[in-house]
Amino acid sequence: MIEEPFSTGNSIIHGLDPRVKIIVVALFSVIVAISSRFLALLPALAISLFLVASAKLPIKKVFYRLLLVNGLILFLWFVLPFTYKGRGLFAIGPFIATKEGILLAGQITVKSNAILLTMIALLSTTPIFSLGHAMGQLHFPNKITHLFLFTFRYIHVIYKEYRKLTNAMRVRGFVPRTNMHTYKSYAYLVGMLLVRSYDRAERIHKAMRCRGFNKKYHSLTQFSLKMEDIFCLSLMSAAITGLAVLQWVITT
Amino acid sequence: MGEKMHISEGVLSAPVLVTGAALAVTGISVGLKKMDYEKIPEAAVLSAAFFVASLIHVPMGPSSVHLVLNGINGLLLGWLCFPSILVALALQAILFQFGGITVLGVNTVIMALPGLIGYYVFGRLIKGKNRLLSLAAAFACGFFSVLFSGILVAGALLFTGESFISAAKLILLAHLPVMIIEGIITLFCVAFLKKVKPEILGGVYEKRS
Amino acid sequence: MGHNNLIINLTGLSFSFSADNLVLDNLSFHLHRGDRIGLVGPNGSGKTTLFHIILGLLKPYSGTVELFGRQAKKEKDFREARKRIGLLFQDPDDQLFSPTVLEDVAFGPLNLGKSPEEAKDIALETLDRLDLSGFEDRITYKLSGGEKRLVSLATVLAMDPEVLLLDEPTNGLDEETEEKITYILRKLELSYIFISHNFDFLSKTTDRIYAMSKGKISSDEAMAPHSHIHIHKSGKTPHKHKS
Amino acid sequence: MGHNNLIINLTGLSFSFSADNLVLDNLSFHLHRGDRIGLVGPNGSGKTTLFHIILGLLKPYSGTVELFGRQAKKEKDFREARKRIGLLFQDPDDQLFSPTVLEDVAFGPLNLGKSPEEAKDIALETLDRLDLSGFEDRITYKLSGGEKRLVSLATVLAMDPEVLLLDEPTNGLDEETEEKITYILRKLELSYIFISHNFDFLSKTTDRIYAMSKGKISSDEAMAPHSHIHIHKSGKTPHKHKS
Ligand SMILES: Nc1ncnc2c1ncn2[C@@H]1O[C@H](COP(=O)(O)OP(=O)(O)OP(=O)(O)O)[C@@H](O)[C@H]1O
Ligand SMILES: Nc1ncnc2c1ncn2[C@@H]1O[C@H](COP(=O)(O)OP(=O)(O)OP(=O)(O)O)[C@@H](O)[C@H]1O
Ligand SMILES: [Mg+2]
Ligand SMILES: [Mg+2]
Repeated sequence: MIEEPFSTGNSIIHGLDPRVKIIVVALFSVIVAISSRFLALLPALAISLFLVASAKLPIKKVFYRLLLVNGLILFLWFVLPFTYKGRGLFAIGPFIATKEGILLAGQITVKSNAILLTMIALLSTTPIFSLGHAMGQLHFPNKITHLFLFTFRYIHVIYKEYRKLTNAMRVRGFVPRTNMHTYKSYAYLVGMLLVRSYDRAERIHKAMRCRGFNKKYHSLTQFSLKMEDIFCLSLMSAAITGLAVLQWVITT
Repeated sequence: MGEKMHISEGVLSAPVLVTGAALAVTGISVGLKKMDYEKIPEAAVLSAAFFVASLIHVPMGPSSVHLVLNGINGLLLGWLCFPSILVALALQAILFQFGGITVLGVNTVIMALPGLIGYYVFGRLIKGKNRLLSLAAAFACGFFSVLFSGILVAGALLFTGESFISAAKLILLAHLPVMIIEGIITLFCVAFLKKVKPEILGGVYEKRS
Repeated sequence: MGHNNLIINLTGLSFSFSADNLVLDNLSFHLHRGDRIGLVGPNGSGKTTLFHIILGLLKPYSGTVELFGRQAKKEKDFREARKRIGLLFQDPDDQLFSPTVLEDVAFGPLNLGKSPEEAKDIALETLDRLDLSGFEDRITYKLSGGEKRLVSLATVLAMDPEVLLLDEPTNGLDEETEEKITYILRKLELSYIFISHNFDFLSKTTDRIYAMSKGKISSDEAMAPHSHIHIHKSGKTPHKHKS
Repeated sequence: MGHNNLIINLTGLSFSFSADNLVLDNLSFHLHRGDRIGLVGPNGSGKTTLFHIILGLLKPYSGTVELFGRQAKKEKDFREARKRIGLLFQDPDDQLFSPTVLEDVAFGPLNLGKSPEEAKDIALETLDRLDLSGFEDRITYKLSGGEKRLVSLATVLAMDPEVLLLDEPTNGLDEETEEKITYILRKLELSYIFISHNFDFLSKTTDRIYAMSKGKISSDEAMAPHSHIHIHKSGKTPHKHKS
């Protein structure tokens, strides 16, 4: 099932205004993504770890998440050190690993995981629907916000239909293999899912019209900034400015 | 939208990220313009269907690959595939941490642009009466959408730094079998849709002016 | 019953989804103010289709729909009528599209031009009426089947309609919830048509039951609700009957 | 009945979807070769859940499932059993996913390793047996409810199973089709369990009826099939009963 395992909790971070979280994640991600010095990246990683700790998230689950999404990074570790031109450090068979290559791979790893951890700590601790509402309040385009909210709402319904159809395939002895029959069956499954979704979409549109919908979305949600929110926003802005200083101002 | 189809945070350089974001914003703006307020729920349900379908992984020899389906997405949604894919990727980033915020633009372009091109190049043939031609076009649409996505991934890496040249080559290579599988899946899926609900093909929710 | 009391007046409706199969076949039907009608019929007999045609969600290929004494033809005519006729969809997942219960129930009042505060008050009040206080912040997709039904009903009632069209309102409800809904609906002073396969429910909430078949509702098929006595020739334990 | 004849042996099964509600509560049950069993019980009593657990689609949190004399625990164990036990889902829309009837019916035989030609022959034969010849090129998605039921049954029978688990097979069928299915099922020389709310159907097709309630099937709740006589206090025209 599509779950939000980190979204419930009672840490300070869980209670923050989702608008603040979105702003902080965006600023932090951008600054870290364009930084290159370890002098800035390592403190960034420390900040992200601190945020995860403050959110009191289960370390094991977070670590497992990281493992899952570090596929490309792992791949780069196998390639970059041996293809980057530079001073050779050691050799595995005919492949020579360069210091520069290893440093580049290391830099990417730290960057990537600092951003990932911050996203887990701040975004994954907010229910998706609250994020959607916050997007609305932050003046994201109205259409995007509603597309986002509706999509998440119906992922659950369609996932259920998907499970039913795969069960039907399983009880009729279907075992996926590398052959045409398998690909064809999956293609039919996707096709059926799309057709059903299309029909459901028509019914939803009708339901909205019955409730007086006339091309305009009204909103009920209002957020208000609390002391903690303002404190956190200031603290994180300062920290992010600090990272920028470490990257671009300090000369060594 | 499996492992190979998106780029993680922290890999690409600033110019590449900015270019990607700019292209994505352009595509999304056109997409949003073509999307009536009334059609939002409908586009959303199809986006949700693509999100769910992309969780399917099909066996390929000893390993397995996720379905990409950006070809079919383009065929069904036309320009709306930009906002649709953006939302799906954003949800993946928040729910599973696949991809992230700064690469959202680049990743959206990687997935959506080939879909859109497929829609324009193959859409008419696929909707046409000639069954053989239509199925061949469907295969080509699935195949080339993934190929083009692979080229965009490789390109994004190359423009980030020459040091990525081998990585880019390898990634493009890894896309080859996926292209064939996507071609086959797109072919059968189009065959299914043409039989069952042909009106769904061809940018269903685009505003006609 | 004077002409002013004729709320829904359908004459000679025909409709089909595909060329080979007529779903409605020259169907006529009336609903007067105060009528409380049950509609039964086998699966696929066109009951849901009929509701959708009444509200202009599907267009009949022949026949006329007259609502509140006016012929309704265009989307605009129906828009007005939809404010006064509340439709409960057969599948509550079609009906609940907002993230939270409160937003969903307030959606209708907001569209009717209420301010956010008013809409919120109306929504809370309606939830309270259905014994759903405390549900306002629940996520709609996480509700159980029965809860979804009840909230769907709340979204309809929040618009304060004069007429209710409910499509299988007791589907998937447990006995207790079914009784609650039955009780609430009995108390309503509205005109309504309920589609249901549940005779027990219909006998408690409606005055007359029409059967639909072969694309028609013929008035001589009207039945008065009645209860059943079953005699079992054998069978050791008590068991339930659906109808 | 020797041990070899024990096809399904469930012991001590417990299962729940959510913490607060036990669907199966230490349930035990056996099916021997040749048994023809009906299973009744109120809505939500866990009948469908039980079928899904037997075929490994849901995992019980305690208890064991033994199929054909072997304990089934992992997906792999169930895979073997699924070739010999045919399950008809409660909702035929869950069962049919291929574009045409022929492809859907041939899907099972193909999975059993038949060649495309063999699979096609089997499919056509099975359709013929159910009086569905001529349906092979129909679009599954566009079939009527009753037709979907029949085709679903064909997809199950095409796999030539030894055991049948049918979940409300007569739901949504008209009288004539119901009689046809009843006739076909009576002729089958298979072991089976039928879930149904339709006593009439069960009395014709099964030897024993078990009732499910509170998460258990107790054997002393077994009933011999029997027919019903209804007396109506009122009601102008003849009408149908579901059970
Ligand atoms: N979107 C659609 N496209 C094609 N056919 C449809 C569509 N919706 C319904 N039908 C067909 O129209 C007929 C009438 O359907 P309808 O849903 O009105 O029946 P119903 O009386 O409400 O049945 P139920 O008791 O199962 O809800 C059925 O044969 C159905 O298969
Ligand atoms: N996917 C699910 N998630 C949560 N609860 C579920 C799910 N499926 C079923 N249930 C619940 O489990 C219980 C047993 O359901 P089940 O479908 O097995 O009943 P049943 O006896 O088959 O009823 P019916 O006669 O209505 O088919 C019900 O309370 C139902 O609401
Ligand atoms: Mg209906
Ligand atoms: Mg059931």
